[in-house]
Amino acid sequence: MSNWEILWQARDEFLIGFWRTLEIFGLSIAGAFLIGCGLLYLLEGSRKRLTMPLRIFIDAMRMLPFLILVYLLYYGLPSVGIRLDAWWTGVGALAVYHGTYFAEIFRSNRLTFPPGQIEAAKAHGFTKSKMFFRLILPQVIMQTRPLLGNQLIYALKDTAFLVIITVRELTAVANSLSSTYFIPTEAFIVVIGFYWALSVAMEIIIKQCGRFSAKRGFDNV
Amino acid sequence: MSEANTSETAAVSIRHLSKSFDDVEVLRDVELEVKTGEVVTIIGSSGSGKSTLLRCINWLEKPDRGSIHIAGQRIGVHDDGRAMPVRELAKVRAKTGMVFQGFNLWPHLNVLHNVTEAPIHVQGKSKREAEALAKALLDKVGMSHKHDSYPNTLSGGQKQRVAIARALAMQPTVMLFDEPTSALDPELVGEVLAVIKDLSAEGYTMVMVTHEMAFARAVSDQVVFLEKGLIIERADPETFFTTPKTDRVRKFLENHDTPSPA
Amino acid sequence: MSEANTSETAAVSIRHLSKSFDDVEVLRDVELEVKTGEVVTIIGSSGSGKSTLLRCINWLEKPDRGSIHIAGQRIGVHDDGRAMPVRELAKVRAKTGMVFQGFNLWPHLNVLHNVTEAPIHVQGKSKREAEALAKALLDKVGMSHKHDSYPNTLSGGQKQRVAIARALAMQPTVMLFDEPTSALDPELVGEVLAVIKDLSAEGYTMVMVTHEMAFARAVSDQVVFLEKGLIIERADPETFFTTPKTDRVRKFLENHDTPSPA
Amino acid sequence: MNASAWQMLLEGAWTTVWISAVSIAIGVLAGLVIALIRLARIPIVDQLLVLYISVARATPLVTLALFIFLSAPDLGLDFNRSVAGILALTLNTTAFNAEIWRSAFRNFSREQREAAMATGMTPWITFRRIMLPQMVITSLPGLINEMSFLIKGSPAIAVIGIVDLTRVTNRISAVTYEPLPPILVAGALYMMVIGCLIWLQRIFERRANRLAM
Amino acid sequence: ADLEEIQERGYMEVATEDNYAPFNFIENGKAKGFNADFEIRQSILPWTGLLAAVSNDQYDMALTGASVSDERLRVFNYTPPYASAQHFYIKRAGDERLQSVADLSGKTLGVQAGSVLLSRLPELEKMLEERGGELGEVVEYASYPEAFADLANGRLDYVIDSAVPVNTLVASKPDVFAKGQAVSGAGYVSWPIPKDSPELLAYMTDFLEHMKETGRLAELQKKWFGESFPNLPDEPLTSVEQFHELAGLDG
Ligand SMILES: Nc1ncnc2c1ncn2[C@@H]1O[C@H](COP(=O)(O)OP(=O)(O)OP(=O)(O)O)[C@@H](O)[C@H]1O
Ligand SMILES: Nc1ncnc2c1ncn2[C@@H]1O[C@H](COP(=O)(O)OP(=O)(O)OP(=O)(O)O)[C@@H](O)[C@H]1O
Ligand SMILES: [Mg+2]
Ligand SMILES: [Mg+2]
Repeated sequence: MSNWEILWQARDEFLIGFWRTLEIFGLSIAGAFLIGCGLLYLLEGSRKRLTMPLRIFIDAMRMLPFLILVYLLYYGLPSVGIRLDAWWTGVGALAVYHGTYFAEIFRSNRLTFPPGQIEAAKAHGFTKSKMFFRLILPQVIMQTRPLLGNQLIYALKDTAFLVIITVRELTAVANSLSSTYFIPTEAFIVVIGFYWALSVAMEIIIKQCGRFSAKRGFDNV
Repeated sequence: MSEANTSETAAVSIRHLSKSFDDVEVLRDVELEVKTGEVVTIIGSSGSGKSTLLRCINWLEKPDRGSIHIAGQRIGVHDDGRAMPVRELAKVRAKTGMVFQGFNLWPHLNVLHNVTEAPIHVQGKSKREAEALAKALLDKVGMSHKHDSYPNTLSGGQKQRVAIARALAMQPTVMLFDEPTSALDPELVGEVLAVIKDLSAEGYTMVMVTHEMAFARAVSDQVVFLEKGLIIERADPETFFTTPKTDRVRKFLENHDTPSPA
Repeated sequence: MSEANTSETAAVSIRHLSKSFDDVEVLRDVELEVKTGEVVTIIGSSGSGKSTLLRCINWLEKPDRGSIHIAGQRIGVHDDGRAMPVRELAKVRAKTGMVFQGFNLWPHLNVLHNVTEAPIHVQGKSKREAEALAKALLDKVGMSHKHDSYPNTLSGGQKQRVAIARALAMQPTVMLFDEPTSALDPELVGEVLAVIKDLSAEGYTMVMVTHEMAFARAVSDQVVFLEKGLIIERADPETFFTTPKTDRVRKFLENHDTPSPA
Repeated sequence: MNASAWQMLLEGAWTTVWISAVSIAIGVLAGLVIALIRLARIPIVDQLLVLYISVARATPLVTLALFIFLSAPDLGLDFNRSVAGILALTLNTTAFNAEIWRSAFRNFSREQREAAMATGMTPWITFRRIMLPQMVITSLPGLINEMSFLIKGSPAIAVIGIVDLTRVTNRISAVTYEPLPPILVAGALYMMVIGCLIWLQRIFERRANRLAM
Repeated sequence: ADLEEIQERGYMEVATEDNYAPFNFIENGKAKGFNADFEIRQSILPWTGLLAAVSNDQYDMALTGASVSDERLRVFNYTPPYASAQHFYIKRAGDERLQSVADLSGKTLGVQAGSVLLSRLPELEKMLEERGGELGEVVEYASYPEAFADLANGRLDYVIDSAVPVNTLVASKPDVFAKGQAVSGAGYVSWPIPKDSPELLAYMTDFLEHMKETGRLAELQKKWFGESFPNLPDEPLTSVEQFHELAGLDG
């Protein structure tokens, strides 16, 4: 039996792993996006009393390796009596972790937002939330598109760390196959293929969105 | 309360307005009354406080003292000194339409949506109603053919005309213009001034800061000269431009009529 | 070779210059000769090709046909049609100094270093020598007190004066100005025009695009009117402004002397 | 945890730091070189680089590290494991850095470049004296972000036997059967290292204000 | 590489682990454990890449507590076993629900991903079915410390590991963990050597033979595993059939 044949026989496992990776990734980036927007809204023109702790939280998340965050949530919380389910721990940790990154990306873009547009909105009688959701957020998102694309790739790769908390996603499947049959090269070529396909798909989507913002002069690509 | 009475009849009524930035007094005890249908031009040298005065009118800048009424309603604070809640402030603000030097169109919305955005989301108009109004206004400023273009594809003059339509769409009591043509190429100035002139002919109430003396003379009912935050001269345009009372204004007009090297 | 002969005496000599962008001819067979010490003003409406012509002179834009000589030396291509190598091109370019509408100072360098950067790294001057020259030039444009400020802390007029000093620091044969005052507030225009006027009085050779008619009239030796890439009129300023030959120029001057609503 | 556990943790932290530092230094420079080469748009070379960047960005580090370490002998190369680890980290981070530098190039003000050319600067002098100093400042947030991801992703190279900070925590917990305390300490050490980077970024952010004209 | 090449080189390169007590682990910064008492040039690798690296000829052999399995015999020969790898379950100390193998029915089980223990789970499944039960949920861990942590905090009901590590764990934490009964037939731990090095296998077999004769092996086993395994086979393991026969598999 050649190495490739072994892998072919394990194709169902791979597909299930891939599907689970997709599921985790999709759910968690959707969550991360909402968290990022929420944090930006909270940072928007709030008092220092609120923004300081938020900024500290965001920076702390940026400093902490994802692996360790997951580890602490999954193996650490039980020691204070909280026992989370592996799958939801993974999705939740990814969402919060990358949510803070989204927030930081949005925030640094928000800093360069032309004040004139805000004034124009105020002069037209916009309230804070209307202004945020109708005018600020759409532009911030359009302008940070390339950075968000990068972040998505980081998030995709972080899903692989969930092996450590027993989530059977794509990398876990490959690990287990390769350590049962020690065929790492072949198993990992397949995995790289899957991840690559996913990130190429993302790049294409992001590029397509680029047309949308290029029309509005946000992109000189 | 005499104050409330006079402001009821005026579109804008400014009383004892003062404002400082970091201990520098930028506006000092300014009084100004704009009647409905009147066009008031504010002129003065750079840094004299023109923009600040205009921005106080719709509370983009918070004055230190004094009161401002728009169509009889006080903006920013209640008479008893309580600050206005943001929602209420936004409502009073919507009675003014402001046109900025830098246009400040919202780049992610096309021309039509720039104009309909506030009527729909601030005034709660239906989409259909707002679009009908927007199309009429874009027609008025000669921009209806561009209604689905995005701001980045427009020339400066076109942008400014859209900005005017956008401000008009809120059907404001008074229009505020802050140097609406000074960011434009000389050849684009004309088209914007033409639109503003039309508006004045239609009886819109307007307060305008401008450097275009000839234009100010042609459209104003009242000209106000600011110097270091003080109104040092106010008159009808004929008097103001031909027989200014103070030396300062005379010197200013000399410098401005024919721009020449220092 | 008569061509080479004439260009030897002239600071800039342009022959049969044509240039298209995407099939649109922006310059058509332009001929222009600028003598040493002469000030030539190029005017024309927006899009007529003024900037393009100026940018061809120092090869920021590559013309399609024609030749340009600067102080007798051909720029961009050799007479036998070979393209010039970048180093050689840079050397010829250094004979021109260009001042842009948007100043284009380098924001990471302070005022002094903006001026000394090219003399040190292009001409290989010593630091001391370059700084002495830079200080003298900053003095000339009235900016020596700001030599260690960074560009972001300067006003528009100050930036433009530094940009002029920067161009002068290469001791160019000819200075090129592309609307040097049109990005400035009306009150800052004067200070820049004053500097340019001084330079013309000192005998610098200059080619300038401007919208300031009064100024063009005061400093030029020759005025050139461009329309759709063609030079349709050229004359001394007196003749040009008082008795223009074509209707087009007459109409243009009417629009520009007293800006008024359309 | 006893004293030797602490010592092991510190040694692990040192390994993480020096291997990351070397990879970061090489990766930042190599990224710049690749960005420059891509500007030239040399036919085939450009497509190859695009392919490299796309694959390298998508490949998880664990996979890449194992791959390099295991297939090196097949290719007749004799790597020591640190070299293999650094190579894996570098291949990965270079791809990201190349994109960061390239966007800095593309966003660089055309006007400023023209102003440089107009004073007679050659393209090389323009790049070195005018563009690079500003690009360093404008790309720094992106570069630092990538650096922090590299450090955070570096535990992956433990799979080829490099004893980095995370691996040390495994070693300790394999004996004590108590994974939590060393993980907490390791987390704190990581935060200190990456905190330094973020602090550096804040300092540069202030200088960046100057470029905002 | 085969023996000839190794002799030429003058040393043997072996791969070993750092977190699989008591076979190999790191204590006070020094490699310790049964295997470390031989004087050989060793490199420490995590389990994930270890056998793969040996099978790729990165190393001459794996000097680690590798259990024998069908899949591994595809690529490796094994030296004569030096320890038993019969599988036992571990439960929380004081967990009264689990008294015998039959009680494991339907309970959540933790085991290392890709390990031999996983591949021999069918034996447990059969035992349970014979007793009218069924195998519960199986959770795979990247490594054992995490599995033990989850056993301690109650996410798992039991963990399966082979005899030697189970003894060590229970000895070091008697108040947390307790050893259960065997859940598989016989199993062996020994050193894997790539199939393309038969002479090295012979050499190592001789070496172990020598150790056994001198009693040194029993000494080391006692020291590190707490018991010497006198009933282990004496020949190297080279084929699946041989292994099955020795371990009494295929019933
Ligand atoms: N937000 C601010 N903080 C501090 N000082 C300010 C602020 N806004 C304006 N100023 C100062 O207040 C003075 C008046 O400014 P203002 O913008 O009203 O002048 P202006 O008459 O509109 O001038 P210009 O013709 O140049 O637009 C200036 O000295 C300015 O520096
Ligand atoms: N890089 C380019 N690509 C395509 N078209 C261009 C480019 N640069 C200029 N043009 C076109 O060439 C024409 C002449 O442009 P140019 O900038 O020379 O005009 P100008 O006389 O300087 O106008 P203005 O007074 O507005 O600066 C315009 O129609 C312009 O759109
Ligand atoms: Mg102003
Ligand atoms: Mg131009």
